[in-house]
Amino acid sequence: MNEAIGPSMAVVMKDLRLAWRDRAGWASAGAFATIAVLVYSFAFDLATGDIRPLLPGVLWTTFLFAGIFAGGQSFARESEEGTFDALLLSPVSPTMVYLGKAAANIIAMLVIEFLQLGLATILFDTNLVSLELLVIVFLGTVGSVSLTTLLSTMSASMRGRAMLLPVMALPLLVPLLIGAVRATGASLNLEVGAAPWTLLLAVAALWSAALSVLLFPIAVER
Amino acid sequence: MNEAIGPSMAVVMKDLRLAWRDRAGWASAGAFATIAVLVYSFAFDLATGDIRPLLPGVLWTTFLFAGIFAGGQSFARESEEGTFDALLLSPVSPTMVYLGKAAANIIAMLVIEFLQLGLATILFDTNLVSLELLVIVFLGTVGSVSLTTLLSTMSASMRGRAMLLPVMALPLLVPLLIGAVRATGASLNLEVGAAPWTLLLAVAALWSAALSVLLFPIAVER
Amino acid sequence: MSALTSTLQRVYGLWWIVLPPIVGSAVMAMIIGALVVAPREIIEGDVQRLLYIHFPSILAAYGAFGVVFVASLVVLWKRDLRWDAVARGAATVGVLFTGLTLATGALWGKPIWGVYWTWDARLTSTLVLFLIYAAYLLARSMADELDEQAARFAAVFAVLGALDIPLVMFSVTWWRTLHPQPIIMRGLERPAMPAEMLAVLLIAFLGIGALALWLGVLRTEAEWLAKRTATLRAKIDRHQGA
Amino acid sequence: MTTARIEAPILQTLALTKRYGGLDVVRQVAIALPAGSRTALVGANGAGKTTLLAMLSTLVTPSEGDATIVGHSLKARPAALRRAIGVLAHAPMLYEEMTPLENLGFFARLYGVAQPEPRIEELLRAVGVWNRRHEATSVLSRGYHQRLALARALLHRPAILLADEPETGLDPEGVEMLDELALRAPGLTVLAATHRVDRVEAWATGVVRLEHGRVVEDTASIAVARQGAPA
Amino acid sequence: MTTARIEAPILQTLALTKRYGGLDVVRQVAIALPAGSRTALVGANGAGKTTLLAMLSTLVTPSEGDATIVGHSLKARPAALRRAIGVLAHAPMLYEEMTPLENLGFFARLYGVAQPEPRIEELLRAVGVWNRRHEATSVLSRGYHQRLALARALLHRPAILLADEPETGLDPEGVEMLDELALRAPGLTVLAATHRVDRVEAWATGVVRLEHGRVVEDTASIAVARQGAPA
Ligand code: HEM
Ligand SMILES: Nc1ncnc2c1ncn2[C@@H]1O[C@H](COP(=O)(O)OP(=O)(O)OP(=O)(O)O)[C@@H](O)[C@H]1O
Ligand SMILES: Nc1ncnc2c1ncn2[C@@H]1O[C@H](COP(=O)(O)OP(=O)(O)OP(=O)(O)O)[C@@H](O)[C@H]1O
Ligand SMILES: [Mg+2]
Ligand SMILES: [Mg+2]
Repeated sequence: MNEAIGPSMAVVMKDLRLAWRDRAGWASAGAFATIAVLVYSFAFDLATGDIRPLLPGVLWTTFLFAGIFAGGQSFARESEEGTFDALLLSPVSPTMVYLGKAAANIIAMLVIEFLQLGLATILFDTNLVSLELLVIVFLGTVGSVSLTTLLSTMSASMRGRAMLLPVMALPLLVPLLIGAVRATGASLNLEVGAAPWTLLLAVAALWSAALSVLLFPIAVER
Repeated sequence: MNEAIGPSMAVVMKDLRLAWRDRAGWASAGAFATIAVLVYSFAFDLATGDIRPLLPGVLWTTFLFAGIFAGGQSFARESEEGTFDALLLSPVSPTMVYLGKAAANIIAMLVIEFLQLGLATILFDTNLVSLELLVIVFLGTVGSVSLTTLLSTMSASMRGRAMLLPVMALPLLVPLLIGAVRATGASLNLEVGAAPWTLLLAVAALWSAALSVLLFPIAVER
Repeated sequence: MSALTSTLQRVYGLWWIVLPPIVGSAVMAMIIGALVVAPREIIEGDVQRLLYIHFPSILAAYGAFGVVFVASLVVLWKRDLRWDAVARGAATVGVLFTGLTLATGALWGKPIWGVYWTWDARLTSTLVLFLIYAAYLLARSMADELDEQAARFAAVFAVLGALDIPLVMFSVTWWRTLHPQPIIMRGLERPAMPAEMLAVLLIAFLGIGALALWLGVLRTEAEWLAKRTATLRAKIDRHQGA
Repeated sequence: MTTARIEAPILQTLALTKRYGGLDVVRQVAIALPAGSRTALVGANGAGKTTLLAMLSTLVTPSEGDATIVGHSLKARPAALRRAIGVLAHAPMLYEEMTPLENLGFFARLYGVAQPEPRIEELLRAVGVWNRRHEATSVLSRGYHQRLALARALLHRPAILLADEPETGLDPEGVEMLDELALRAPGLTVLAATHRVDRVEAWATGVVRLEHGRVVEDTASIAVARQGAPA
Repeated sequence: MTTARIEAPILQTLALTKRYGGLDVVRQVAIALPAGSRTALVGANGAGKTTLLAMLSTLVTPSEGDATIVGHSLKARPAALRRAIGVLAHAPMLYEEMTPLENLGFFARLYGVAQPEPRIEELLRAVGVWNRRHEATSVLSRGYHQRLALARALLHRPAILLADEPETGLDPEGVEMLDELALRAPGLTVLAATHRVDRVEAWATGVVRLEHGRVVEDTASIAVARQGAPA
């Protein structure tokens, strides 16, 4: 067990270290997310008196785009420098490599998201830090980031077409997004009955996370 | 003059060809537009009955993200394959290379944006195809894409020093986006008085376009 | 082995003889049935005739996407590019018929709901289904026919996207929607509509089903031939020396 | 091939084939290399050397056939097989943003190398990168990249080294290091694709020549029991 | 250096220096190569060969000093200077998604080559890539990448070829092509960094040896009027 976890941790640590060192990608993901929230609050402030009903949509679309933007680069680097092959050559199973990568991305995304939640709490004057909401954010992030991590492997080796990743990732993530938006709305008391939506979110997140783990080894084969 | 324009056109044509190698590429622009509009409208429709006040924010954040996806990677690929050096080695001046690249990105973005406007017209039952709006979209696109194109060079070619640049330059986009969102709102009669916002947009667009053109040769020097 | 293969090939060749007349007559019967035989719906009027395309189309699409799912699993399991051709063929058909459902639904919605489109769970999930498989076709068509890795990527994508099929099928029962609840399937024992309507609908199922099958076979065959042409072209190029 | 000595080969391929778009770029390759042997893989550009090595290093899945390395079949691709091989490929496969020390440290963790520090120091000194271990890998010259890649390939003390044009970018001193550490290291089995035919005699115990993906010359393989039947 | 023949050099550097982080990796290099000469640039890994070539090809800005190529100063970096040089670097600098034909077509437009088609065909045939001109460059083998890169460097008929380890990845036949088309092509001035010292004699008319960024041996340069004073 330890043998299997160790190398995966090595990947996590390496990716977090690289992400921290080369903050460009993540910082700009965070910056764009912030800008998006800012743009929304500027855009909506005048148009609608009460801006709070829009919060779930604002938050999740931003999370989604930021996640695709940042996660999409995670394998691009590896394939550019040929180090992806080095990972596959090692005795670590591809699944462990994937788990390490996905974990690093999820951690980085969660950091960005909590910053966003803090920012939104101030800008929209709504308390966004409840346990329920944290669970929802966690579920949504795990589901969407595990999927974009898998897809980024594929689009990295499919040479080009920057647009391909979002085109592939977005429709797959729509069910998850819907669940997340509605569940968030319910948890902010903007809607009644969180349960079915949280269920949809959980099912969609589980589906994409589980399938991504299963399919990754097949996807990287040549 | 012809001598200066020819190679720049070669870059434009090459990039357009690479980005949209076959009909699939154009389709992916359409797909992206559709999906983005769908994601936003689904996320927001739940909360508010009247979605039209949100349109400017929805449109511009999508444009922004699409611009990052499309433009942000345009130099990454070049530097990955070492072809960026080949461009700099050629008798074409860096400014021409930049103009070719930026023009290709702007054209691609405009196609996506007009598709989105058309789609949004149907889905939101609001006429979005007015001359005023087209001017606003054009200005905003030129400003933001010229900047993201420049940024993508810097983050692609200056590995180590890359971290601060996007974060420093991104705030440049905020005034532009605010101007664009408000001007769009005004042109849709959601707000009164387009002039000051259009002016802000024009100034911001001009500022970032002009600075990008001027700074590019310096940015690519080693 | 070769005996089996040749038998299969002979059976396969029969599609060309058997399918076209079946498809032709079934589609003719469907059109005549929908336009002439079926009674005019009392409340909705003539637009209701769109049902005979609207509903059978989505069923054909479900079937096609089911084939995509299975064929993709086989691609992942067996690494056999022929199943990639099957998956692509079926996906094309599925996208086409989902598109038909969307288009007829939108046309139907204008007089009934007053708008072409609304963000209702069924409509949205149907649109997402359309987009997923359109993206599948897009991603697959960007790579070479013979690129095995691209085929595998596409298959992974198709398997991931299969979650949306049950979401579309059950969205009406799971969430309150503007879209009509399923009555036809449930009501086959206790018919909720005139017998003529039901009969025409059954013919439409047959016609659209046969059409979908026929188109799917054609597309698969075309993919297959494209793969073989690509192989031959590569061989010719390579054997000139280089 | 017809000699009497029947040893167990440490690396054996059986009808190994890779097909791209219906075209065999590696065709029915059957070789059997004894432990400790050093084989030069030669052949014109596009002959299939890199593809063959990529299959043996589990990076590319064979279209047909199989290979056994230290007793493990490629098809199973277990961690044990990958642990037994070191790969020096065209690309140095290093993280450019990390320092040489961090790179080797990371790969040592990945391979579960026991007591990594002394091993890393030993290798970095041997390839002459020790003095620059704290700089970003991206600023190193091409030859230093190759040296570092060599260190990475040898880090986990593999039984077999698969190398693709290992001399690339190395100066004469670097080539000497390469010979000493890898190509002529005692006990290490080597299969190296190379265009430096002038150097082959200096290190190789046998040659395998590919032409259009097929083996046309093989002075490296030993006779082995094939397909269950005695040789 | 002290010979009497005073020709105008086609490539001349004056105290050319590149400093990275306070460290001179190329230091006060002064060479003067006559037109039509073929110079081998040798030196250990990290000696500064690539950096020197990068400065001469205008890709890296010198920290100090200047160079003149076909009469144009580096500092000015005009299009004319760049048109006069062909560069064969470490990386093949090709668009992997495009075919060989599309790649050369693009660069021909960039350089404004008159009548590109026959020139491209001629080069693709000469480097042996003609039969594979319609495949994506990404599927070509390493040697074919190098051949294509050579064709790209020669496309616009440069007066000077700057090459960095041009033999890399080429099989013996490819090396022969390289000699014929570039290293020994009549009329072409060549400055090529190389570690293949065994081959230098076969093609070079002179050698420049770098050590820690400094020129320590120079049998290639001609005497020229320096800093305004007669030699
Ligand atoms: C673009 C808009 C529409 C879409 C995307 C759409 C989609 C669908 C789908 C996916 C089904 C299959 C249901 C199942 O799986 O059982 C269906 C069935 C059906 N649709 Fe629509 N629809 C649209 C508009 C409409 C409209 C406007 C009407 C009429 C008011 C309508 C009436 C029906 C009926 C009667 C059925 C059969 C339901 C049953 O009994 O099972 N649809 N539609
Ligand atoms: N992904 C691929 N798709 C199609 N053909 C490929 C692919 N990869 C390699 N090939 C082809 O396989 C053949 C063998 O390639 P390989 O790289 O193994 O040659 P090589 O012997 O290493 O040549 P070199 O000496 O030039 O490195 C080449 O013709 C190459 O074009
Ligand atoms: N961007 C940079 N920052 C700092 N140092 C650098 C940079 N680029 C190169 N160097 C250093 O400059 C020195 C010379 O590098 P260069 O690549 O020119 O060597 P080289 O002679 O080409 O070596 P090789 O034979 O290995 O290719 C090396 O020590 C290298 O580490
Ligand atoms: Mg090779
Ligand atoms: Mg060098």
